[in-house]
Amino acid sequence: MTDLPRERLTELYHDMLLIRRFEERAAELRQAGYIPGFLHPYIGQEAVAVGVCAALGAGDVLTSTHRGHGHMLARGADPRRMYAELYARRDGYNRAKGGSLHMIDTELGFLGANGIVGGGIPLAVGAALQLQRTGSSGVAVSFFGDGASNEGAFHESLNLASLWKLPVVFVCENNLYGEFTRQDLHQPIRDVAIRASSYAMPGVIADGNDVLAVHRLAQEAVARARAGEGPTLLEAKTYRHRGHYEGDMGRYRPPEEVAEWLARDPILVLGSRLVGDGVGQDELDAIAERVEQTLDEAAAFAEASPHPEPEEALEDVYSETYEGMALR
Amino acid sequence: MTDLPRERLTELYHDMLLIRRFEERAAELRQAGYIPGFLHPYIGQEAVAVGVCAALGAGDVLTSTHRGHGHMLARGADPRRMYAELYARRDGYNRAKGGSLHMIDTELGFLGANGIVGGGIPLAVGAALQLQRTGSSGVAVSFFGDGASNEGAFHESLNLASLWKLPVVFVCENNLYGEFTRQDLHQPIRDVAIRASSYAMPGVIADGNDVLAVHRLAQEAVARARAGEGPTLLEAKTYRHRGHYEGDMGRYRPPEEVAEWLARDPILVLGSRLVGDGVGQDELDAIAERVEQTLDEAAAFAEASPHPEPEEALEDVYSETYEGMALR
Amino acid sequence: MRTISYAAAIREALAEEMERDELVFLLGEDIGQAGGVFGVTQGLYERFGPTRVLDTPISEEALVGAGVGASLLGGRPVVEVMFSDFATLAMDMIVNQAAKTHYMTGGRLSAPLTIRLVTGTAGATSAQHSQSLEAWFVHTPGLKCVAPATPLDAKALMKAAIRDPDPVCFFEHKLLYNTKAAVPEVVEPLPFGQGCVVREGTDITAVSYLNTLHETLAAADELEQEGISLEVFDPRSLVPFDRAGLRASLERTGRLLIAHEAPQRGGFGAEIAAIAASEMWELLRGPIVRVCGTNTPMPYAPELEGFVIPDRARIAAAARSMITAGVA
Amino acid sequence: MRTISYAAAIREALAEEMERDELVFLLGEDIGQAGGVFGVTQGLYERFGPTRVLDTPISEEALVGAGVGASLLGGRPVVEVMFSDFATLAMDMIVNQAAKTHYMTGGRLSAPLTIRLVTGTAGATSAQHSQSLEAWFVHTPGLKCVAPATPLDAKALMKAAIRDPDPVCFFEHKLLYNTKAAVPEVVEPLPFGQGCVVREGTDITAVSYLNTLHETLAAADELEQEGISLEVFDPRSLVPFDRAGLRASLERTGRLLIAHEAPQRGGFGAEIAAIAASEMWELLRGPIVRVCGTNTPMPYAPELEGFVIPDRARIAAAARSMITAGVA
Ligand SMILES: Cc1ncc(C[n+]2csc(CCOP(=O)(O)OP(=O)(O)O)c2C)c(N)n1
Ligand SMILES: Cc1ncc(C[n+]2csc(CCOP(=O)(O)OP(=O)(O)O)c2C)c(N)n1
Ligand SMILES: [Mg+2]
Ligand SMILES: [Mg+2]
Repeated sequence: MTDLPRERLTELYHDMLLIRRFEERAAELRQAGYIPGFLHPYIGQEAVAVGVCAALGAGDVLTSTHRGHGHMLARGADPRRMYAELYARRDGYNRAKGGSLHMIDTELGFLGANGIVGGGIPLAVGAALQLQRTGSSGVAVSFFGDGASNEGAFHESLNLASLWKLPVVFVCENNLYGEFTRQDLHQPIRDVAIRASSYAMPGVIADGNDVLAVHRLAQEAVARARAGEGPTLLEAKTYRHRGHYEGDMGRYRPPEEVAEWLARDPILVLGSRLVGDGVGQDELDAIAERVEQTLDEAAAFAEASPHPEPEEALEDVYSETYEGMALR
Repeated sequence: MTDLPRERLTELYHDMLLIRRFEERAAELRQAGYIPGFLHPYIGQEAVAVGVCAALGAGDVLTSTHRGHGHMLARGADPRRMYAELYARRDGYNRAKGGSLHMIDTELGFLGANGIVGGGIPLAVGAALQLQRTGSSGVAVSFFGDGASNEGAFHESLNLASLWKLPVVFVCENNLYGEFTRQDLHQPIRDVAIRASSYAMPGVIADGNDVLAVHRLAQEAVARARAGEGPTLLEAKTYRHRGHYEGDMGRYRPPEEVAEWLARDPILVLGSRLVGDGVGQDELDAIAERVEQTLDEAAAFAEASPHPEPEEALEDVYSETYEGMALR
Repeated sequence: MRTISYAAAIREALAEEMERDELVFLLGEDIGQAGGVFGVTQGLYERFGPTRVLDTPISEEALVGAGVGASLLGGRPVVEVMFSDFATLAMDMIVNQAAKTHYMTGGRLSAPLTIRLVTGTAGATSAQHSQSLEAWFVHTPGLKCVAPATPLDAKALMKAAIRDPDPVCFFEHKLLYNTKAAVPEVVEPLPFGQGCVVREGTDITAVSYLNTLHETLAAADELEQEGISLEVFDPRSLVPFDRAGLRASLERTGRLLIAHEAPQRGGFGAEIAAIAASEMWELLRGPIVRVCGTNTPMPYAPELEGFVIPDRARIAAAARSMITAGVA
Repeated sequence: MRTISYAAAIREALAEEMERDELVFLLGEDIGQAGGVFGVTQGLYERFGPTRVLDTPISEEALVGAGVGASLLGGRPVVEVMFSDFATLAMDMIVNQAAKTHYMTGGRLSAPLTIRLVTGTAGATSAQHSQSLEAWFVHTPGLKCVAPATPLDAKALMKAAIRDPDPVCFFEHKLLYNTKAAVPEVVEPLPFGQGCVVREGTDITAVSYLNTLHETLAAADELEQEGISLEVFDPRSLVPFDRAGLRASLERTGRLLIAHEAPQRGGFGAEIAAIAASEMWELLRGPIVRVCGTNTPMPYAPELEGFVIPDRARIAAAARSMITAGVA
């Protein structure tokens, strides 16, 4: 039912928990005044980012969204430099110029969160085009939401990617809401995956709260892209546990709906499966312990990082030279 | 097999022939230096405009494209004021400010040709919204091409129209080319109609060279829209006989392909059907005669119309008042 | 007299115009049940219902296009594109369609919609949620542009915008939403093109608008201590622009300072400077000084953002330099 | 020395850069087999093949986005958006993504693509195919903007644009494509920010670019007969702008006239005027005069179009008025 060895499974558990706690602590840190900007927590959707990224290798690239911390962590980004960026400090991934909405990790091929809904989709298509043109075996993955699937960028990008058989995997995280608007009030369909047929592209649906289910379909889609067979639209049905952004109370969502999804918390789902597979609670506790340590260090690192000097605002408008992203 | 009486059929024949000859003569008039701007001839696609417009009534509105003369004539526009506009004279529909790409007839609810591929689609959706909000029984029709179906505007508009069950009929004239690019080089699908499923909307396909086939499906789509059941995507398979614009030799199209479609000329198709139904050749000749007279007068009218004064360039930037288009 | 916030003033204007004219309706993302991301439309959905306050999908081109299309038929939509940065996705509908409709049609159609553009930074809102793009729309013939700095002006100008027969871009600054000021119970529409001297002075005319106007006023207080007298002029509407008002002020001062948040290069301040240097040359006693946003995107870190945005200190410093220069 | 056309010069630059660097490739609608709507890319598809010259669907946002995405990975795409009016459909990719990438990422990523924007009227091209939109891009920090007026500058600047590590907007005027001039066999890239005095003079500095530069030169000939000596300055690149070159010329003349085809309000001429009136004030001996497009959309009728666009007569008349005023 899964081709992943036990150690990998506990790694996935670790990664999901890291995202969960990174976001929970970020919310607290924002409350405490350490983070000046807005936050769109990924809490509840961890299985999607982790399941997809587990199917990727070095040389693959990703584009993300306003809700990008989970994607970035799942790709293996450094929580220290992420908190440093959220804190608006020099050692942040974007040297305090980007913040949550624009974070990148060039070595990991993480082309960035994006402040524009749907904005990352054409960029992923372009990255895939460059990978194809240079004969790389790399694949581009683009994460976006159900709401983004109503943007023109989605349509134009999927048409182009399928036409040119580009190595892209389009991952639609359908969490049933675009901002405060329920899906049935923003589109007349339930399964975004059916839109794949408009582009003669396979469209598949995964239980977005089951990391293994996501991983399985992601592997197929990535393999297909690598083989030069073109893109896939992968829809993951999931849910965000918190508001659209920190501060949003999410009153527009029925309590029963929230409760139902909380009961299917992706971390609980994997956790109980692991326990079922004979992983001891002590081992899970050790993972949780490790996660807290990582985040303690990350927060300390961010706190210790210097603030930028005001004049730095004038730097980085134009480039000296550019050879392209140096993938690790 | 058709619910149209004989007289209606000969009227449709007349309308198609009027479009054909209007365009052929416009090309000559441009050659002769009477028309300063570009022309995108509708020749070959007459059955689509005429079949669709025959299903419309007063109070319905339309948006068109860069290839809009046929739609406008099919809706009943005055060839005299159309030629006058192409001639850039005062009595033109747009008082010489628009030209071929922007022609309108407010009384006929013809909201305009459009210089932007796909640009008319959101406008039709908005017009339909206004018709719905004001409780009118009117329907909006939006004509566009296969190439336009790759624009973001197409996607966003169809999603919105279906979501709100707006009274719109989306008519995609699939003439196999977007400018000089064959369909298989601009989209990975053959039937644009299948894209309707992405919006939970019916998608139907008509032989775009058979005016009666187009008319039948248009009637169903219009009836559905009027009944408040929402939009339909109607794809008409057709072909333009000439280049993309006057002057384009169309070398990118295989001669056999062109020959095949010329053999299925929509006017010949209807003509032979009429003859089969017992209409005499003399009657068809009389129609042809009438068409030439109409166009003789139209060209004479345009020729006689005054040129605008240069200073008029400063008028019409802003409005005095506006109550909305006065439908006839 | 009662004091209300800028957001409440806009809300009142929307409500009163909706009461007055049933053709007025609102379109936008999350403006309905959620009351808008900035709370501007709070309560209007409950009060006027779903047929007057429409939540749209995340489809900027289609939602603005729907507004334009509805306006052609006489509707009076007020469209919110939320962060004005997202207007980049609707530029065809705003610039090629709405702005040009009246002109292209020789004055036969108009597009009387109001487009609400939420402008400027709100503190760490970063590069894609902070732009001040008014200069683009000022440069687009056919559009009118207003930029109120106070609750009273916001209410009076919103009423005028909705009743205006042409497309109006209504710029609202995020940092102004919660600012409060006295607003009478009854407010009449304020005709466009009427600037106002917010503070009288004799040494320098300082032209400013939106949030920067308040920084300019604060600078004026500071400077007064030093014996430098700033006359502060708020054009309120950028198109049409109150040339007579500017001239009258320059007749008093002979010196011109211009301050706005948008990047200096090609900002609206350049147009004001050009008008003065060409049409009011004889009144100028020294160089024109612009105090504007740096020619950079908006950075995330508060220290950097503070450097980019012109504040009272920078404005005061610039004013001082003008006087010393003048003396020397 | 051989003479070639502006279109041929751009074609040569593209070809030579593609020879030099295989990372350079072309993207656009109908630029391949068809050689481009304006014939600029004629023969490049045959010479470099489909992997270097890519015909795209009619999807402006996705095709520009694909260029941006490819450039992030080190590709050097040259994207044609055909008529620059269609850039309205790609503004998010140009403005929110490409222009801000380097800055938002703290200098870690760049988007070295070249965007070809076909600008201006070509005679009766009407409102949606004639715009001169350079002012929008000049106002967008992170972009560089070049606007060559001669074949030699076009070739030299295109080479520099392609090798530039940042996004470059390359404005080409339709009426220049067929203009011919001497161009040496070997042309080196021309660094940005170097304007040039195209004609020396003593009375007035006339700044102009693209097609209007040639109208200005014609006006200078006329005026010479009357004893008025125009110095004609072509900035060639708008961003960066050659302040030193402008200053040097104003030191000779003391009077500034600015002419361009774009509408006057908020055009690039306003920025030039603002620079002079603030930074070069002491050199100015009289009011700055702008001779620009009227603040109207582009009309269809030739008589109206001629009134809208600044020609040699209008430029000469303005220059005369400056001298008389100066004398008075
Ligand atoms: C082009 C654009 N329009 C609107 C917004 C405001 N906005 C930010 S997130 C969001 C909702 C996106 O919904 P979805 O794509 O489903 O992603 P989710 O937030 O559910 O993860 C909206 C409307 C934006 N950032 N960009
Ligand atoms: C937004 C935009 N992009 C490109 C063009 C240039 N153009 C004019 S017509 C056309 C082809 C349109 O193809 P299709 O939609 O199939 O209509 P057809 O010409 O076949 O009738 C193109 C690319 C345009 N006018 N607008
Ligand atoms: Mg969502
Ligand atoms: Mg076509």
